[in-house]
Amino acid sequence: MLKNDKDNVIKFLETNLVPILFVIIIAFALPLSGFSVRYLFNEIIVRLVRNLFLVLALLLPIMAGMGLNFGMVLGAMAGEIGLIFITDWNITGLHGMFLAMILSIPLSILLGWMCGKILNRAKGREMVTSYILGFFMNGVYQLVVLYGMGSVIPIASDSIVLSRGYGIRNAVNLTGIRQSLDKLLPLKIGTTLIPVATFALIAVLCVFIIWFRRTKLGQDMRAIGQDMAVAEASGIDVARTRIISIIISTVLAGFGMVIYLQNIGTMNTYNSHEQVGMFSIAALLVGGASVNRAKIGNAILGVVLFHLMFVISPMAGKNLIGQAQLGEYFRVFVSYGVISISLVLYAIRKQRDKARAGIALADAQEVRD
Amino acid sequence: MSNFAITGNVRIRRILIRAAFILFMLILAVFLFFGGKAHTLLLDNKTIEKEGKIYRELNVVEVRIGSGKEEELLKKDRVKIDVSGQRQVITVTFPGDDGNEKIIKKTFHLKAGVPMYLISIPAFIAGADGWIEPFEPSN
Amino acid sequence: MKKSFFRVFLLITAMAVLTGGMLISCKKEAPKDEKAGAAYHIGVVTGTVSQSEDDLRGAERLIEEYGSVAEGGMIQHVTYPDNFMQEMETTISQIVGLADDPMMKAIVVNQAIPGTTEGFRRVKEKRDDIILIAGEAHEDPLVIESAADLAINSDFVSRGYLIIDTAKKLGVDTFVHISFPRHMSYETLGRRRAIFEAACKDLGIKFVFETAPDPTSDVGVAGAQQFILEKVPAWVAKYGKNTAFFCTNDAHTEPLLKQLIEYGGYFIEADLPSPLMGYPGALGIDLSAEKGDFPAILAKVESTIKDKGGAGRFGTWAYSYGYTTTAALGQHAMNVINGESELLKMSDLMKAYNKYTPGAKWNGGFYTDVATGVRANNHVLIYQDTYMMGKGYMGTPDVTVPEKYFSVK
Amino acid sequence: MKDKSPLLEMRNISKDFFGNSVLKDVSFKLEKGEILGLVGENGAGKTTLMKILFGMTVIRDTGGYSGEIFLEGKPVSYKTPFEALDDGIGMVHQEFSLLPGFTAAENILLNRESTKNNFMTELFGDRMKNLDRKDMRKRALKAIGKVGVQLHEDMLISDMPVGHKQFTEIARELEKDNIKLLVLDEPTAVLAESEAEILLKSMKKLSSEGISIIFISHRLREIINITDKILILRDGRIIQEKPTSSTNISEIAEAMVGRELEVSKREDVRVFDRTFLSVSRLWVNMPGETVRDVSFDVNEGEIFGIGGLAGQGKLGIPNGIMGLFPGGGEIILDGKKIGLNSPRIALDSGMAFVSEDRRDVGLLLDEPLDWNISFTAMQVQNKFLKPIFGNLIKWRDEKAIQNAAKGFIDALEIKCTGYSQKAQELSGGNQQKICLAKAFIVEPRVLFVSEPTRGIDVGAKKIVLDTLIKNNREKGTTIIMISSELEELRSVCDRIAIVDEGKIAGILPATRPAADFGLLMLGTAPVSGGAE
Repeated sequence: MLKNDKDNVIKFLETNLVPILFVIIIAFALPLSGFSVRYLFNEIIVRLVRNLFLVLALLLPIMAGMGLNFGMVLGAMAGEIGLIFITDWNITGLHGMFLAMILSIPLSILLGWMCGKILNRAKGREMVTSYILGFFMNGVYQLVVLYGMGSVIPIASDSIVLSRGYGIRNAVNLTGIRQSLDKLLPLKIGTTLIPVATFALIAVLCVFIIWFRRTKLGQDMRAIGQDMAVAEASGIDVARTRIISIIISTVLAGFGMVIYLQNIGTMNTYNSHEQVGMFSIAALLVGGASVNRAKIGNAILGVVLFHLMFVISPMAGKNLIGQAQLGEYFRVFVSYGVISISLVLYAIRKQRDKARAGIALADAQEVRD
Repeated sequence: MSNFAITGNVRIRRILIRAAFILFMLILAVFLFFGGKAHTLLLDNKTIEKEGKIYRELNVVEVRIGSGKEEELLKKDRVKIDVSGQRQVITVTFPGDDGNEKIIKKTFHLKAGVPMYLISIPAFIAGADGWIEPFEPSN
Repeated sequence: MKKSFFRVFLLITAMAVLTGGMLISCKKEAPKDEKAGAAYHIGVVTGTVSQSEDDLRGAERLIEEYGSVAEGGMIQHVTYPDNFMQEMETTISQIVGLADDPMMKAIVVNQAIPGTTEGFRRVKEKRDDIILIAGEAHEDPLVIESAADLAINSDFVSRGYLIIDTAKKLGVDTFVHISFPRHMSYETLGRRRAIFEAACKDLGIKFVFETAPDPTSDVGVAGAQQFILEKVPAWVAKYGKNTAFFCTNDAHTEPLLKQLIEYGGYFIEADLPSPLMGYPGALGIDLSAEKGDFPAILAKVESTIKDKGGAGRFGTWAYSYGYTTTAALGQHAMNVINGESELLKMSDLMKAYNKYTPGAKWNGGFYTDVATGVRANNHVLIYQDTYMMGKGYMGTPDVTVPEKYFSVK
Repeated sequence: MKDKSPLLEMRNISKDFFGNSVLKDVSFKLEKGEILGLVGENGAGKTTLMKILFGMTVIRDTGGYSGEIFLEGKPVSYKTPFEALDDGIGMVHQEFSLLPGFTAAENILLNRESTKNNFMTELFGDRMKNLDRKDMRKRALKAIGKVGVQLHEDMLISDMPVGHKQFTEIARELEKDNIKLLVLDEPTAVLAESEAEILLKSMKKLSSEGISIIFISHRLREIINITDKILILRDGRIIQEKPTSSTNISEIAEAMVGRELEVSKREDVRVFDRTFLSVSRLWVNMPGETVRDVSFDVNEGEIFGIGGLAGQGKLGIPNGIMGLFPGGGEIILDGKKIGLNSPRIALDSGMAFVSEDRRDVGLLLDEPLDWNISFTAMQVQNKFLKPIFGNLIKWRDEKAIQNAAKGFIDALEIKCTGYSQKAQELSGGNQQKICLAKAFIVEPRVLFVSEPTRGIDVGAKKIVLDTLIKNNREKGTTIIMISSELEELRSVCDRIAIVDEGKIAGILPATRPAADFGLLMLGTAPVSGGAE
């Protein structure tokens, strides 16, 4: 019994090493940064509002055993294109935001379907394939936005088209829809503004994910996630189901990007989406998720820890070393370092799990004594 | 056994429901398009001449569009305001001839295709027809 | 299993928070006494050495003078990410984070990369007492003006005329503008080119546009520089030695200078003028001993140019724009807080600039939106006097730029 | 009419894989409610027969089969297993096809879940239906009841003992309400005796309810106890088809092994006096060849054989001892304890291994023969290295390597153009000889040889086996040989251990009759006495 408890603790530490590592680093960096609790609380709320929806968009493909969907970048692009249009048409406020979401849907579905098709041809290498696919589609996106918009696709607004007459400017200002959702139902706690409406929307997504797990389709995805061959043998259309999971993830990523950018208020036309995939995935991993197991709780914890680290590490680094730019380097080092560690740990854990079968064998032998 | 066979009736019903849903999304999109369309209003307090009539600028006037911020315009001021939606209400507060404050309130419609309008406050107060006109930025 | 998960997690979190808390309390107590010296703090945000060294050195200059917050001084210096286009979130939180300090009275961001506007908006929402100043704004003028209390850009309009004017005074008859499509899609660069062209026409100089490869494209920096190295002798031969060259890209500047020194031709000033822009590499001189001391740097560059026979043909701004802007805006903010200056008064702003550029004069004006004709009262375009090596200051601030160029598009 | 025709009839079934005949003219009938026992050695054709019945795609991909299949008198030919399932034929595979993270109920009803409508189905189709957990539980319980076991429907598969997994699989097949024929492929192999008992009981019950069963097993006792009819396959042919009542275990065993008339080639019984290698409580986690609890002693100078059916763990033993797969237990070599899980330690202690996996583990295919032969010796024993500059740098002694290679090429009659030929250009048999040479050159104290004759022709087999014997006799090397071919073991070894379910079922002198080994392999307790 005692041994069992000990095993559980070890297993817990193993599966949650990354979040624990983050908590420890943050605990040391927090006082060094010298930020007030109020500011940090405020910053965590802001980061949750911005990123949680995007991170949650990753859950379904993980459930379907397709790993971390770096292809969510495609959805982010679709969301951005929706935003470009509503900015051009000068649609403001909530109207604009929701219109951008609706506009992104057909594009997301198309891109998601394509991505799913390709990933079905690369079974077992989904993550790296979707990562490269993101790069590839980024090229297509740039072509469309930099050369297609204003020439083939009519864009009227001078404020977003380059003065040469075609191509979208480097930065599109989203003043029209800036924080339109966040400020719909503002709730003030102290000096911190809690964007109730955005949280409500995120809650709706969470409920959807939980509900979805209980549908036939969700059950099929879970089955595929555990063993594709078994699912196939039981008659589940594996290829189609995988595509659906990617499509849903892409559409959600598109919505997430709109929410993200309405909070930020400025869109870097050619770069905003680039890091979205990486950071969302990093946040999820930091929350204790792994390539084949992720829960809503992991997403929330991950966003809090990962972004807290982003907020405090530059200042902590600066105060520790005494030079501002070293703070920036420190942030990059710590943040990306921990991401690498979490990926490596995942691989180690997978090996360890294999070894555990052997340990079980040895145990079975001992029990018989 | 769960039965996934779809009978004809159900199929037709589903096609109808899906079509209705897509239609709903389209209508919603159109509604969002017009409801959220933003326009730029230039509130102008300059002396202008229109159809032979001269409308004199006011020394100070307060203008509010919808429930927005009250803008105080001094002589020769031109203020830019962004509004969203096609139906707008303008409220102008100014000192009347008798020295008391007068308030004029009026509802007006904006066309979706026109991004910018120039509102001449003196003309508005005088009740002239052309108080609001589409404005082309001088590019 | 589930329960033990939470138990262990709570334990670890609690431990972490406790140690953290203890460290906080220890730390908080210590510096309090030292801080008593500074009445308020100024936040300065710049790029890192790898992104924009001059900006950062300007911040270090301020720290040298007023001390850093950590040591009880006034300056709180942070940096924005190197790949700032992707990591806008970090830029924003860096700016907003400065406002967390209750003693913070002003924030200067140089360069004001995308995200600055949003950062400023957020600071304003919480602390509208903080003065927000954007140096060399990247975002659209109307955007940054909406959030910053004061925005600064190098005066691409006036310089469009003044560079040509200076060239004319030096006896130049042809002006070659080297750039590529991506740069020409930047509003400021494209418009300045149009002004160049108009000014050339008016002053009787032949305007030539030459295309060079974009260093960010597949040829890379090396390929683009090689192109310039090979092309300049041909250009000089084609257009004659009385030709002034101008390029919009920093990477092009160094090989251009190198070849012009050898083959002849004029170089009025760089896109972002500084004695450090292109010259050290082109001349092969080591300036590490003079780090941050611009008169010394200029002197060394100038003597080398003279030795190589380039006197009177090569110009620059005597003091780095990035360096001066960081330092001067910090100084200006302090002057305003101390009640010695007014934020939007041009002469007060110049006073701050002049402090860091003894000998060099500045001029500038407020930014006017071409589309609506609206003059912004919080957006200043500035420029420094052009310094021709071997000739001295050209007195550009005293030249009146004809009104018509302000509406050239 | 319909009642007369048997439930299943397979007529003149033949199948070859690229000219290699695996089934020849197999015909049999199965009546409703009958239990048919299908027995045969590995590779006898049992699995292929069932694959044909189920219309597995691999059959069509390899050129289809000849012959006819009738179900209830109607000719059928399934293109996919799903068609077979629709006709009421269910199969429980040897490898579990269960989802570890799902509960028993979820697995039983996989892709046949009970669902409820909701508004989303109208929009996005039937797959958006909610699962009706309550109904699923009910249906699962009913199916579990049919099997006749105590099985919690909410238990995760990963938390279950093996037996319960097996029951879950069977319950899954029984949950289909049109099930007529159930194929059970080695269902009791993983079960404890009491569990097997329950399973057999429920099979009886099912057959009394009119469900026919094809029972594939190597536990002859179970076959005898439960079946109505027994079909014995050997080398793709039906050797014997008899009602169970008219046969007995040893008759079946002999029919299966099929070489009861062959006299053991070994006459001499060697006697050894010193235990050299002692293995106790060894477990090895080698996928597909799990070793659970193995203990045996090998004498100095002995050739010790390890046999058993495929998948029972015999290959895991040398792989575990040599540290190629994680394992535990105690290995004592010549009185010294040898650490596990490190190939280097195993090699350093004087053990060598000729792997069954020649191409992946044994040979450097792109390298010449001399390099292949000398590689291990160089790495482990620093042989063929000339010290230069007082041991600072070691240089390969090409001359010595080449001479050694030449020696082995001659001694083992390796057919090649010379020592510089690349290993991949040799035939399987000659490659195997290179592997042996590579092991011999380090002069091991104990040599493990795993499946030395797999995939090589008869002539080469003999040379390989003779080489082993020669090495054993001349150099006194202790050899442990692992092979699936009992006859091969009996002709070379002094004693043979039979591995069954990851454990040693028994160790017998090679001179014992083949049937004794056959019985050990089939999980039947060793027959008493009979020492010759």
